Formats: sequence, C-alpha cells, structure tokens
Amino acid sequence: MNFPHAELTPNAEQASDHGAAELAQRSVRVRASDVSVFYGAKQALFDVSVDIPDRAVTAFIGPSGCGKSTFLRCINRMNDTIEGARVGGKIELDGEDIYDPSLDVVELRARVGMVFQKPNPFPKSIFENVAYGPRIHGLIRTKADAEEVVVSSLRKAGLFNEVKDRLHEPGTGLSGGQQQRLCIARAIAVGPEVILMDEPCSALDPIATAIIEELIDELRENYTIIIVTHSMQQAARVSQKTAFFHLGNLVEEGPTDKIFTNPEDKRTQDYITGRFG
Amino acid sequence: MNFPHAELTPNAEQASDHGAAELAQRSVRVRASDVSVFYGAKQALFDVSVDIPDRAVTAFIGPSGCGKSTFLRCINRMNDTIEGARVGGKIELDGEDIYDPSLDVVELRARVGMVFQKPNPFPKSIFENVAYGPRIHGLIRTKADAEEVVVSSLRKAGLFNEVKDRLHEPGTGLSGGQQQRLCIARAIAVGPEVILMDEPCSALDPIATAIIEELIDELRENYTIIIVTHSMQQAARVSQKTAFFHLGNLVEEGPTDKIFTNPEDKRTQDYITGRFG
Amino acid sequence: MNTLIITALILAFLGIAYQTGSSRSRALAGTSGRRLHSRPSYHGSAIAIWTLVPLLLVLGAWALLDSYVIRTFITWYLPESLVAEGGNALRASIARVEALATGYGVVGEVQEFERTAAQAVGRFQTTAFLIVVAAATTLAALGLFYARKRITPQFRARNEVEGAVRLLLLACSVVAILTTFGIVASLLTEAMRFFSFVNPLDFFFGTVWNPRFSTTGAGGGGEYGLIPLLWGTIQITIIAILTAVPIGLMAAVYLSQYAKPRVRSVVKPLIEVLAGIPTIVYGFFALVTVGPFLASFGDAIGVDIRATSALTAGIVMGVMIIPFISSLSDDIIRQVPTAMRDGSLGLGATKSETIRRVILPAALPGIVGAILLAVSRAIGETMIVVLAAGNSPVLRFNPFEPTSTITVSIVNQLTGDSDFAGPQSLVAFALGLTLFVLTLVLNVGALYIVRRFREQYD
Amino acid sequence: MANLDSTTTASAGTAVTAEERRQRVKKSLGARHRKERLFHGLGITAVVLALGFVGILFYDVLQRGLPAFQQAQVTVDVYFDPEIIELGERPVQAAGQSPADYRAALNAWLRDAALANWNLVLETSIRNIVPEFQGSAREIAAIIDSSQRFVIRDAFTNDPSLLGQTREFALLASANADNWLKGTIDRSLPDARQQLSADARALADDLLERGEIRFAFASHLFTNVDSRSAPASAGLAGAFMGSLYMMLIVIVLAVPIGVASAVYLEEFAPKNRLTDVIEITINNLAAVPSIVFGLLGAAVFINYFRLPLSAPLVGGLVLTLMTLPTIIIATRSSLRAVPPSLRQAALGLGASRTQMVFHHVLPITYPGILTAAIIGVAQALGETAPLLLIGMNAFVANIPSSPMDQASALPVQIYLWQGNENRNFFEARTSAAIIVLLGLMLSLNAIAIFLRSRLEKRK
Amino acid sequence: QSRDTIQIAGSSTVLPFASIVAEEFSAAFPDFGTPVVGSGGSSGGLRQFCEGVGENTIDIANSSRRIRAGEVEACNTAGVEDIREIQIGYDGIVFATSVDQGDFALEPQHVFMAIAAQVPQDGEMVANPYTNWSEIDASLPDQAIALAIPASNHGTREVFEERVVLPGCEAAELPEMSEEEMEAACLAFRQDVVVEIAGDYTETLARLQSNPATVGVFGLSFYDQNRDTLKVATVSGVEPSLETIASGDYPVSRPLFFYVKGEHIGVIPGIEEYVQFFLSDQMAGAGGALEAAGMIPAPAEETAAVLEAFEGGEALTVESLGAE
Ligand SMILES: Nc1ncnc2c1ncn2[C@@H]1O[C@H](COP(=O)(O)OP(=O)(O)OP(=O)(O)O)[C@@H](O)[C@H]1O
Ligand SMILES: Nc1ncnc2c1ncn2[C@@H]1O[C@H](COP(=O)(O)OP(=O)(O)OP(=O)(O)O)[C@@H](O)[C@H]1O
Ligand SMILES: [Mg+2]
Ligand SMILES: [Mg+2]
Repeated sequence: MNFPHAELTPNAEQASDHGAAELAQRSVRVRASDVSVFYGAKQALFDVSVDIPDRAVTAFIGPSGCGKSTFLRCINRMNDTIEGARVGGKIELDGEDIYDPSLDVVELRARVGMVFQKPNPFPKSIFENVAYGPRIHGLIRTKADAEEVVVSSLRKAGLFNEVKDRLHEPGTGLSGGQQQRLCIARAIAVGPEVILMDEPCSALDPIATAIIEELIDELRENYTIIIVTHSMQQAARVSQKTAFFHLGNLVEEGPTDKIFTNPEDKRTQDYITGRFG
Repeated sequence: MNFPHAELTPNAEQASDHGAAELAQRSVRVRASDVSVFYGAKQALFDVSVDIPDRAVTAFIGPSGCGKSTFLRCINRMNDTIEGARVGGKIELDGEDIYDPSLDVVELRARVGMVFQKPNPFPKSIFENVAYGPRIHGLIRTKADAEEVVVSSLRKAGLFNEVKDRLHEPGTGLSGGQQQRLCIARAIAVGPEVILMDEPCSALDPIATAIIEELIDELRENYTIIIVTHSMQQAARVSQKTAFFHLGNLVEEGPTDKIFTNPEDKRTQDYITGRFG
Repeated sequence: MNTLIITALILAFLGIAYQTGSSRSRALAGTSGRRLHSRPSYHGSAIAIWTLVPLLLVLGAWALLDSYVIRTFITWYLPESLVAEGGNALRASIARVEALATGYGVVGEVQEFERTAAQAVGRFQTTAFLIVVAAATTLAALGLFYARKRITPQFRARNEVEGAVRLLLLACSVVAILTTFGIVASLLTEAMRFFSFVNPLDFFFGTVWNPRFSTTGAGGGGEYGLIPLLWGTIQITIIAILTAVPIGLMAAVYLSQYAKPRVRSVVKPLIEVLAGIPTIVYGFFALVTVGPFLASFGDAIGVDIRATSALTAGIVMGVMIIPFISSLSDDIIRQVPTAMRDGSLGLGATKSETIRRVILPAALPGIVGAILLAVSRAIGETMIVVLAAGNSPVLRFNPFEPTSTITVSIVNQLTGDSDFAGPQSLVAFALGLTLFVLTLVLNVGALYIVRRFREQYD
Repeated sequence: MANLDSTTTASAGTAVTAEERRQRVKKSLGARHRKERLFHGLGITAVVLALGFVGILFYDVLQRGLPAFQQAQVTVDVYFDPEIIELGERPVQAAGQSPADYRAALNAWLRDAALANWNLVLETSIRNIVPEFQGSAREIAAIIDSSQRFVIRDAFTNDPSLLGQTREFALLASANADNWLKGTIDRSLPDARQQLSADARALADDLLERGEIRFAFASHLFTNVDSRSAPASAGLAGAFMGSLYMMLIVIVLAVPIGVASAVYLEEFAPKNRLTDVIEITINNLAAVPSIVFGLLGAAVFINYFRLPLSAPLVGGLVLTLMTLPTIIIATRSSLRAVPPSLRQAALGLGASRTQMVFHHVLPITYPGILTAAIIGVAQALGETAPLLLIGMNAFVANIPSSPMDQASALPVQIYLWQGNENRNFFEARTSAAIIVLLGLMLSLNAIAIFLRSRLEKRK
Repeated sequence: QSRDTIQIAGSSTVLPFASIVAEEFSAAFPDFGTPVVGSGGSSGGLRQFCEGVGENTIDIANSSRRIRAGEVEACNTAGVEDIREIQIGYDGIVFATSVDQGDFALEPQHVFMAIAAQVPQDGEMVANPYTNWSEIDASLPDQAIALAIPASNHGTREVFEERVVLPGCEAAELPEMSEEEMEAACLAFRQDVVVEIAGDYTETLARLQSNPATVGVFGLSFYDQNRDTLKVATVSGVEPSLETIASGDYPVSRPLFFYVKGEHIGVIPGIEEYVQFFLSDQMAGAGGALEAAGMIPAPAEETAAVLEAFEGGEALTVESLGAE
C-alpha cells in the first residue's frame, strides 16, 4: 500500500521554505542545556539540550509519554506547580538563567506565555479573560487601555470579528475552537516573548484546527513559538524546527524539513514513517 | 517535503493482502442501517449505514469528535448508559435487531465485548479481573472452570507468561500495555463474538502498541473486531476494512488498501494526506 | 470618643500609607522608566502593612494593660489603710473612683480622697491616651518611612504582601492545632488529678462503673471502671452504624447510579436536612416517639425491648448520621472513574452487579473513610444518648436493655451534684481524654485508608 | 501464530461451544434481573426510609408544637384605682443632680410601684366582669398568669397619668387555665388531681363562654423572654437573640478562618508532616464530643482571657472552634473540585499563587463555601452541651442587647423547657421552640440555596 | 464597666426557685438587673464558684447538698475565702406511680427488699428473689417490681439512700457482718428492675409512661404539677405534703442551699439585697412564692438565723464543715 503523502502536502512544501539556512540566521531565544526532570524518583527527561530560535515555530514531537509536555513546562517553570517535580540543568531565556533563585517566576511567565491542550478560559466574560493578564501585570490602568489591549489581542488571535458583539458574555460559552483562540488572545495580551503551546489543537475539530494553524503561522512573525503536537502532519505544516523526543531523550532536532525527509536517527525514522506511535 | 511513508511501511504491505476480494467472501456480522444518534438536542451521528464483516478487523477513522466512539458504542448499546443519548435507525447482529425491546442488553453485551481507550482493569486481582465476566454470566461454576477460562483467556491475550506468577496480585499494578492486554483478556473470557476497541492503544507507548497490534491480528482469526483509531498508520497496519467518519457522517468505507490508496471522497483524501486532523 | 479617634487614626494611616506606596511607586516608574516589578496597589498594601502592624501592636498592648495601669494609679490616691487592707473594700472604692471619673456618679456621699483621685484619674487617662496615641503614631510613621524608602521599581512588593497573606492563612490553619493543644491541656491536668485518686489500671480495666455518691464527703467511694461505658459506646455506635450504613449507602448508590439528576437534586438536600437538625431534637424524638414505639413493637413480637435502650439511642443516632454516609459516599462513588463502570457494563454486567462488584469495591476505602468519620461523630454524640439510652452503665450485652456511654458519663459527672474536687467529677476529664485518644486513633486510621484509596486511581 | 491459535481455540472450546455459552447466559438472566430489581428496590427503600425519617420528625414536632402557638387570653378593663395604687409623682431629673442620684430616686419610686398591690387591681377588674363570682382572690389569681401584674404595672410606670383611668388589656391566662381550656389536661379527673380548684375552673369556663377569654396567636412567644414564675408568659426572644448573636459570631469568625485554613491547606501548604498533623487534627476535632469544647472554652476564654460568663461572645467563640473543622473539611472538598486546568490557566498567564486563588479559585468555589458555612452554622445553632460549661445554659430574663450581655440560646431553652415540671404546658412549648429552631435552620438553608443559585447563575 | 447583674449557677433542683426569685427580684428592685441563673448541677455550680474571685466568676452557687470540705479547700486555694452558706428550705422527695396503678404504702424495708441485690433469708444473704411487690408484703399491690431512681450524679440519690435504703436495710435485719460489708450490702442494687435516671424528672415520667408498673422517685413540686398522671405513695404511713415535710413527719427530704461569694459583695451590685429578698417571707417564707412552686420552707427562726449569719459575715471554713 502506498501513502501518497508527498504529493498531497502543499503545506509541507511551504514549510520547507524555511530551511536550515534560514533558521541558522535567527538568534537563539531559549537555550536548554542538559535539562533533566524528575517526578519524585522517576526521571522523565534525560539531559535535554536544545536551542529555540527566535521568531520561528519549533515543534516537539514524539510518542505519548516521551516528555514533550514536561520539557515544555520547564520553559516557563510550570513544573514548579507540580508536587515532587525537580528540574536539573540550565535553561536560559535571552541568556538569563530562568532557574536563578533571584528570578521572579511570575515575571518569567509574563514573558513566556502558555496555551494548553484543552481550551481553558476563565469562567468570566470574554473581555475579562483577555484583560486579566495585563491587569495583574500592571500593564493597563484605565478602561480605555484595557479596551485597546483586549481588542488588539482578540484581533491578533483572529477572534475579534466573531465575538465583538458579545465581549461581555462568558468565555465558556464559545465553541472549542473559539475558546482556544481566546486562550491564545489571553496569552498574547500580556505581551509575551515566547508562547508555549501544548497540543493546542488536539481537542479541536479539523476546521478549528486549520484556523489555529494559520494563526500560529501569522504569530511567528512577532513571537517565538514552541508547539507540542502528536500529529506529525501538523508539525510539518506549521513548524520550522522540529525536535523529536523518545522515552525522555531528545533523539534528534533540526530544521523541520530535514527531520521529515532525512532523519539521522533510526528511531526518528521509525516514528515518522508510522512504525510506532 | 517528501514523506517516505510508502517505502517504510511493511505492515501496510502485509495488510493489503486482505484485499477487497477476500473481504467480500466473509459474511456480514453486524449491519447498521441509517443509524443516527442524538445527545440531547445535538445530533452526533447522521444516518450511518455500514456492514461489518465477520472475522476481520474493521477500523473506524476520522478526526476528533466525528462520532467514531459514538457509533462504536451503539453496537453494544453502551450508549444506553449515557443520560440523554438517543439512537435511531437499526443495527443488526447476525440479523437480529439489537434495539429490539425484547432483546436483553446484558446478553447482547456478553456477545459484543468492549475494550476501552484507557486500560481500565478493576481494582481486583488479575485472576478476578478475568474471571469476573464469566462468573457473572454463569459460565463458570467450579474453581477449576474459572482457572481454565482465566488461563486460556490470558494466553490468548498474550499475557499469560508475563503474569503467571502473580495472578493474585492487583491488576492495577501492571504496566499500561499489560493492563490493556488484561482488558482484552477480560473481554475474551466471556466468549464474545464481536470485540469493539475504542482507541485501545492511544494511552500506550510504541512497544506496547506493537504488541497489541500483533494480538489484534491474531484475534481476528476467531473474532469480529472493530477498532477505533486516530492513527491512520495503525488502521493501515491492522485492519482489513476501513470506514472514514467526518462530522458525524460516514464519508467512505471500503477495504483498507482501497481507502488508503484510492479514496473516492475529497474529504477522505484530505484527511489521510494529513491536510487536517 | 476614644474609639472614634483610634478608628480615625487607623483609617488615616491606612489611607496615607496606601496612597504613599501606590503613588510613589507610580512616580518612580515614571521617572526611572523601568517597569515596576509589582503593581502600585501592592506597593501601597506593603506600606500599609508596615504601618498598621506597629500601630495595632501598640494599641493592642494598651488595651491589655489599660485597666491594670489605671487601677494601680488609683491606689496611689487612696488612703494607705485601705490599700493595705486590700480585698473587697479596696476593689469597691476603686470602682467608685472609676464611676466618678467617667462622670457616671455614685450613690451617697463622695469622700474627698475619692474626688481628688477621680480628678487625677481623669487627667491621667487623657494624658495616657495622648501618650499612647503619640507612640502609636510615631511607630506607624517610622514604619511608613522605612517602607517608603524601600520602594524601587524592582522592589518585590507583591511577594511581600503575598507573604503576609500566606502567613495569615497559615495562622488560621494553626487554630485547629491550638484548639487541640488547648483541649489536651485542659483535660490533662484534671485527668491527672483524677488518677491521683484512682489507679489508672482500675479505671481502664475496671468492669464496674459506679461512681457512688459518697455520703461521707469528699474522696473515695465508688468504682470507676471504663469498660461498661466503653462497651456502651461501642454498642450504640455499632447499632447506629448498622442503621445508617445500609440506608445511607443504598441511598448513595441509588442517588449516584440510578436516580435522575432532578430527583437527585431534590432528594439529596432533603436527606441532608437530617444532618442539620439539632441533636437535642433527635433526643426528644427518641425519648417520646421512637422509644415507646420500639417498646410496643417489642411487645407485639414478644421481645422485651425497653423504651430507652441501646437500640433506641443507636437507631436514632443512625438516622442522624445517615446524611454523613449518604452524602460523602455519594461523592466518593461518583469519583470512581466511569471507565471502571463502563468496563463492567461492557462485559455485560447488570447495573447492580457493576455496583456491587466493581464500583463499591473500588470506592470501598473512601466509603470506609466516610463511615469512620460518621463513627467518630457517633462516638462523640451526647444529647441523643443522654435522653434515649437509659443511663445504665452496666456491662450488658443485650441491646434491648438500657446502657450508657462515655459522653453521657462525662455530662453526668460534670453536671450532677457530686463533689467537683473529688474523683466523682474529675473522672469526666479522664473520660474526655480517653475519648479524645479513641477518636484520634480512628482518624489516623481513616486518613491512612483515604490515602491508600487516593493512590489507587492515579 | 497458527500454533497458538489452535491451542487457544481448543481450550476455549473444551468448556463450552458458542451456542452452549449463549444458552447458559440466557439461563442465568432471569435470576440476575430479579437481583437487579431487588437491588434497585433496596435503593428506593433506602431513600424512602431516609426521607421518611425527615417526614416523621417534622410531622411529630409540628403535631406536638402547633398548639403552643395559640394561647388563652383574658380581655379585661383594668381600673387603675388610686385607692390601691398609693404612689407619689414620678421623679424627674433636677438640674445639677448627679445621674447616679437621679437614678437612685427613680429606682426608689419604681420600687414603690413594684410593691403596690397590683394583684388586687387585677382581682377587682375581673370581679367587675363576673360580679356573681364568689370565689377567693386565690382562684382569680390562679387563672391569670402571674406576670400580668407587671404588664399593668409597666403600663402605669410608663404613663403615670393612667391613675384613676380605665384601660383595656388582653391578659394572658395562666398556664393551668390554658391547659384546662385547651383540654390538654383530662377534664374528667377528680378535684384532687386537677391543678386548678373547681371554682377557678368554673370561672375560666365562664369567662370563655362570655367571650372574655379568647384563643389568640401567642405572639408573646416571640417577644417575651423566658419566665419561671409565670410560665404562660415565657417566650423565646432572649434565647432567639442569644442564638442569633452566636450565629453572627460563628459566621464572622468561623467562616473566614475556616475558609482561610482550607485555602492554605489545599492551595499553599507543602505536603509535609505539619500538614499531615494539621489534617489529622482537623479531622479529629470534628469528632471530639462537643462538651469537651465547653471545657476548653471555660478554661481558655473564661478563666484565661477573663471574658464574661453566659455571654454569646464566649458561646460564639466556643462554637466557632467546634464548627471550624466542619467548615474546613467541606470547603476543602469543594476546592478540590476546582478543575486543575483553571489553576494552570491562571499560573500560565503569570498570576501568582495568591492571585490564582483569590481571582479564580475562590470565586468559583463560593457556592461550595456557602454550603460549608451553612453546615457549620447549622451545627453551631443546634448545639447544647458546650454551652453548659460556659454558663449559657442559664435562666436569663433579659433580651441581650450585645454579644457581651448574658444570654441563653434556643437549644438551651428547649432543654430547660423540656425539663419543666409543668409538663402539660411545656410539652407543646418545647416542640414550639423546636419548630422555631428548625424554622431558623431551614430559612438559613433556603437563603443558602437561593444565594447558591444566584451565584451559579452569575457564572 | 464591671458586671452589674448577679451571676448564679448550680443545682437544677434549686434552679426553678432561684429563677422565680430572680424574676421577682428584678421586679422589686428595678435598679438591679435580673440575676442570671445557670444550671449545670451543684457540682458544676460549685466548680465555677471556686474558680476564683473576679467578674468572670459566678457570685452565687446553688446547691442541693452541702458544700464539701474538699470543695471549700479548692475554693480557698483559688482565693475564694469568704464563702457564706445560705440554707433556703427543703426539697421533698416522693415515690409515685402512674395514676392507674395500685396504691402503695411503702415502708423503707419494702424499698430495700425490692431494690437490694441480695436480701437476707433465714440469716443468709441470697440473691433477691422477689419479682412482685406483693411477695415482699401482702399489703403492697400485686404488681411487678420496677423502680426508677435517681442516678448517682444526683443529690437526690444520696437522700434516697440515706433516708430510705439504709433504714430499710437496718429494719431488714441483715446477718452479722462488718460495718463496711454492711454498707456495701445495703447499697448494692439489682440491675434488672432498677433504672437509674441521670436526667430530670421529665425523664422519670417518660419512664413511667413506657413501663406503667414503675415506681419513680420525684421531687414534691414535680409531683404536684403532674397530679393528673401521677399517684403518690405514702412512706411509713405518712403522705408527703408541704405540711408533713415541713414538720418532719415525712422522712424523705433534703435541705437546699446556696453559697455566696463574700468577696463579690459590694462589687457586684445587689448581692446582699438578693439574699435578703430570697429569705424574705414573700419568697422563702411559709405561704411565699417558693412554697407555691413546691419548695418546703424552713421554719422562720432557722431562716432568721441564716440571714443573721450572712449579714454578720460568717464565712464557712473547712473546720466548721468538719465539725458536723
Ligand atoms: N505529575 C507527574 N507526576 C509523575 N509523573 C509524571 C507527571 N507528569 C508526567 N509524568 C510522567 O513523565 C513522563 C513524561 O510525561 P509527559 O506528560 O511530558 O509526556 P508527553 O510527551 O507530553 O505525553 P503526551 O503526548 O501523552 O502528552 C511520562 O512517563 C509521565 O507518566
Ligand atoms: N455524552 C455526551 N454528551 C453530549 N455530547 C457528546 C457526548 N459524547 C460525545 N458527544 C459529542 O458527540 C460528538 C461525537 O463524539 P465522539 O466521542 O463519538 O467522537 P470521536 O470521534 O470518538 O472523537 P475522539 O477521537 O475525540 O474520541 C462530539 O461532538 C462530542 O462532543
Ligand atoms: Mg503531553
Ligand atoms: Mg472517541
């Protein structure tokens, strides 16, 4: 049986425009060196080192349980919230060690936003959902400020036109895809430098997924984006750099087109050809 | 960017042995005609009609939320347990209408077993997990009976050798893959004619997945198997017939190799080439 | 007046401190151009904390010492003979002086020394108040300036305020520990005194409870065997559990597995009403309704059931704890993953088979935890047993006979007519301590079980 | 593979063939469905039983207590006879008089007023209605509640100009007369076993017939305080206020402290020994018999902190300690129900833990916290035993005007009334007090349910 | 501002009388607040009384028994040294049955024979064989033996033992034994027919209603108010009434007391007046309000002596107690 993938993947084609050469030009935004993570006694991540380029989409792929989410959560220290999780190694954001005790984790999270697998809007109005972040970070003072931020964030997330008439209705009343875009708008509103997305489309239908993917493609003009996905197609469609994880190890990383066309490691090859996962 | 799938999928090759011709020979075990399902006011399935061949693996694929699980659960009336779910249309098992009021749903479920996405062993010993079904159905009377059924079911599920020394330890102590095989053994022990599997591998690691897939391949000699999966590769590897669902509609069905190499519908094509999902 | 001034002082400082903090931080942010680490409101709150804590400390100290200081002051003005004599007369004249000083006036002749004292006290009070206010103000201002100096854009005011909030929350949760300490402390000394009268062995292993009313006065007399009371407690608890567990559990099963959501939403709160009914009402219900009913029921079937008996108390107590078991179990049963339920139904099990063989066993540890909580509640219950159990602290095994419990004996011995300095009433403290240890053991057990149960799902 | 296949098919086949298996399943079905119905039936029975208990309890209490809301009242024209009431002018505060001296003078006058023969005033007024009555003063006094003389006295001291005037009063009949007229005492009993003499009984019947005695709603049950000397005038006002104050204190203290501890334990506390100790301690406190809290309250609040006896303040504090564990446990369970995704969303946006809790977790937990508060307050409201040791199981003849005043409480009142020797009378009163208590409790619940639905709607 | 109402606690037997006095007191003395009368038993009252001196301690403890030497000691160590004892009258204790039962003319001996665990028979102590009153004495009704007596936390129990059981025991002529054994034998009750009531008389009454054959022990005032359902028994041929008890003809009664904290007199307003008012003729005197409520007044001269001792500041000491 033949998979006709190659012939039918225009997005992949497009993605390959950003080749290795282009990636190399970009500065490194996040640099992880020898990151290990333990949950209690169990080691979930083994000495992962990777550079995340600025203003590009980096995808983490790998079979379930391989540590993609774990690694992602290290980057804005969401692992701190998990009882018993310990992180070793070093992660730098713009050259600053984010595990430095003098660093304020709240500030870090303002700079490194996060979008989760399941859309999780607050049970508040759409407006409040978006205004919340800027407000706690002291970015807005007046009502006009707030309005401006909310509108521009919703616009960037491609949601404004759909919700402009019901900004003060609860965000939980939106459809799944809209909710996820709301979450992205919420993350953008804080003005982060890096946006982490953990399987942002896995709870969405294909149409909503397509919209979000398009959005990610636009956002990368201004943000550094890291996305975890279980769908290789998605990784191929949206990312410029891909890192493949397996059993807690970073097996291979590199420009997306290289990983998908010419993987070096046997495991990567097996995985992307569908031999497992 | 080129996907080298075709060259690297020996399983798919093997699957294509069971071609359309072979499938046509098999008798129809389950026949669904115009099945619609409503959750409250929301319609989740629209007039689905499909025939499930005997002693073969039929795969349901489709993007998330398209109604695969819903349809699967219709076949052993697990939808009855969901508040507000209504089923229209007709489903026949061996020519018998399973929604006939005079039919006993307990008996039906003894004939149509089910394995779930997440392994869900009972918090009992391995032995009791397997003996549970036969016992409630009055299939075993003596301890010897029980032992025989448990051993043979565990053997069929390919688990016996791994657990033979700890049959009386809790089933929850097994690894994910072992638990899933335990659930399969549990389903087999009742002696069903049809086995339904709803994403049985999605919670498992690649190695466990491979073992289960092998097992499914063996089981189809004796059982009619329906499997829901979100992995096209998996469908290609294990099934002889594939049905593609989209937004509650059965878009296309047919022999697996046909669906994957020569789909008729544009949506099927888009889906299997990774344009969405 | 004074309270008015103090309230105004506090409010003024609160306002000033907060305003200072927030405007200064804002200004700094403007001039230095650096982004503030914390929002101005946090800076404001941080300063407010630094200002108000010293202020309140001073005022609190004065509130504690105030009356003592004034009284000491008054004695300086009283005739020495009176001061030397002390006691009642002194206290009475201090009270008179205070009454005069407040302008309330006294009945009868006002003596000269009283008048001068009252005037002096009036002046002293004003001065003292001014001094206190001045001290409080100074300290508060110092706090304010110190905190203000610390403001920089980088200053982590939020962390500091949150630290204070956390401290406050921690303090609240320590109340429970303090209460426990308080209970143990207030029981222990008196219990020790009891054990100086009665050998602990006789207490813990004695089988006769008869703290006789000693006609000869204090001390001696009576036997203080714990066993009959312990048995009574256990017996009634068992009956209560036998009543409540089947009903509560089946109700929980029905509500969580069978009932329509609407039925559930009506029935559950109705059953919970049982938990809110005062125990004394249950006591009455037992005494005047249930007891006689059981007695005549016993007559009808030829069994001798006393109107007030372990059975009566146990059943009524069981009714009281039904909602504990049904509500908690309902929640726990609903926590059992639906995957478990589906697994069984998918195998062709009927609903009841699924419940009995899969859901209940899976929820069992949690249910046991709920039952243990209900048991401790039953053990600690007093009023129902006082009225319904018949107060017969005799080691008997027939549940149709009256019995008594530890809690009842605590109440009886503590509130009766017996000698409070003698073992007859001190025994209550020993009983209280025993009960405390008993429930502690139960709860540690419950916690252990609940822990194990939680580990099972994830 | 083929090998394995054949052996397994064989082993499955040894026991039963597919058809045989199907038959066996069919055969077992009847019994299984019967069991299923039985189980279902048991479930319904349990629910019905539980609801039945609620119903019986309510029926029982209502049935006993409702008569107490009616009371016999005698309508009398009272003539304030200057011959009997020999009193001077009511003193007024002279300029320059010390307040203490004025009070002394006023009190002297009031004392004189108290010592006037008000009974005689009443007696003559009654005799005016039934001139033919020949019985003694004792008999007349026996059918009017003894507190009523204070009613007319107070009317007079408030308005001394009544002297020489006539005014109509609706006076309470005595408890014994009320019993007799209501028939709560067997009317056929011989004289020796009646509480009222034959003359008094005849007088009461006569007055009823003339319409001078009527049964009216016993509003004094809600406005009067307890009374021993005049049972018919005993009311719940004092106890009610006492309970209300204690409830307020519990709400003001126990709810915030309880919620704060729950929040700390659930959201902030590291999982360590201390947390374990706190957790066990809290669970254990939930089981400590309430009277032990009374011991604690007496030792700590009264002996150590020197707070006043019999004060709702102390009662409230003790009940606060007692209900804390309940509130903490209930609040924690509702905090646990908050989905982790909400917490992650907040943290991921850069909210601190405190902000997460106060901005997101607590607002959606309000309904749960409300339930917790209601459970706790209801428990406090119904508690008797701990009040025993802090002087609150007392006869208090004042309506407390602040939480520092001496007061009783509703359950204490119930306890005192049920032990009253005037059983025929107080049996109904006790139940009436219970009805009031239950009413308070249910309205509390109703408010909670109302608020909860409002809060839930707002979400 | 110091406390301005008198705070009282203690015996629930004295509670109704003290409450009545408190109410009348506040009516007669408008300048004093109504005293607060707590219950909690004599023991609980004295415990609070002896906590020490100060506003947060009670001023007066009601007691249905005399204070004990040990309690006075405890009081003294807590600083309460000026304890004034006031005896206010007597509480009559009666035996009563449900009204539809037979007439009882009890002798102490009957009660002892009915209640004792072992009774003498032919010079031997044997397990109590009686199941019926008429087996003890033909004059008693033919009715199963059942007794509801106060539990040992009640002061009434002491009186019951002292005035009924012990005399009955003596009259029953137990075989020769040591004094200690004798007391033990006299006061060992059988458990099958005897119910001990720890609560109040309403509970005893409930007991009578559930088992009508029961003979219960009540206070005179309680019986008086419940004559419609209760029938009283004579003891030694005397019917209990105010007169027979006051005259001492009826044997079963006990004195009632309250104790005043001398240290509080003059500090808490109204204590002196309260005591005087309590002992006045219109309250505790013959024909007074308390008599109507069921208390048996003490002879006028006794009351006068008590009042004199109180006003004279005569404080109770351990010695003065021991001297009796
Ligand atoms: N809170 C936790 N405590 C203990 N172990 C954890 C925890 N979270 C994750 N793990 C374990 O760490 C490993 C990596 O988990 P992680 O969630 O990072 O995987 P993943 O690659 O995101 O998988 P998926 O695709 O299923 O989301 C897994 O083995 C998982 O079981
Ligand atoms: N219990 C339910 N109540 C209401 N709607 C439901 C329920 N279960 C499923 N649905 C809806 O029905 C549709 C089909 O759901 P279904 O679970 O069958 O999808 P699926 O194809 O199995 O998706 P997935 O791959 O995510 O498992 C979805 O839109 C889903 O939201
Ligand atoms: Mg993940
Ligand atoms: Mg599904």
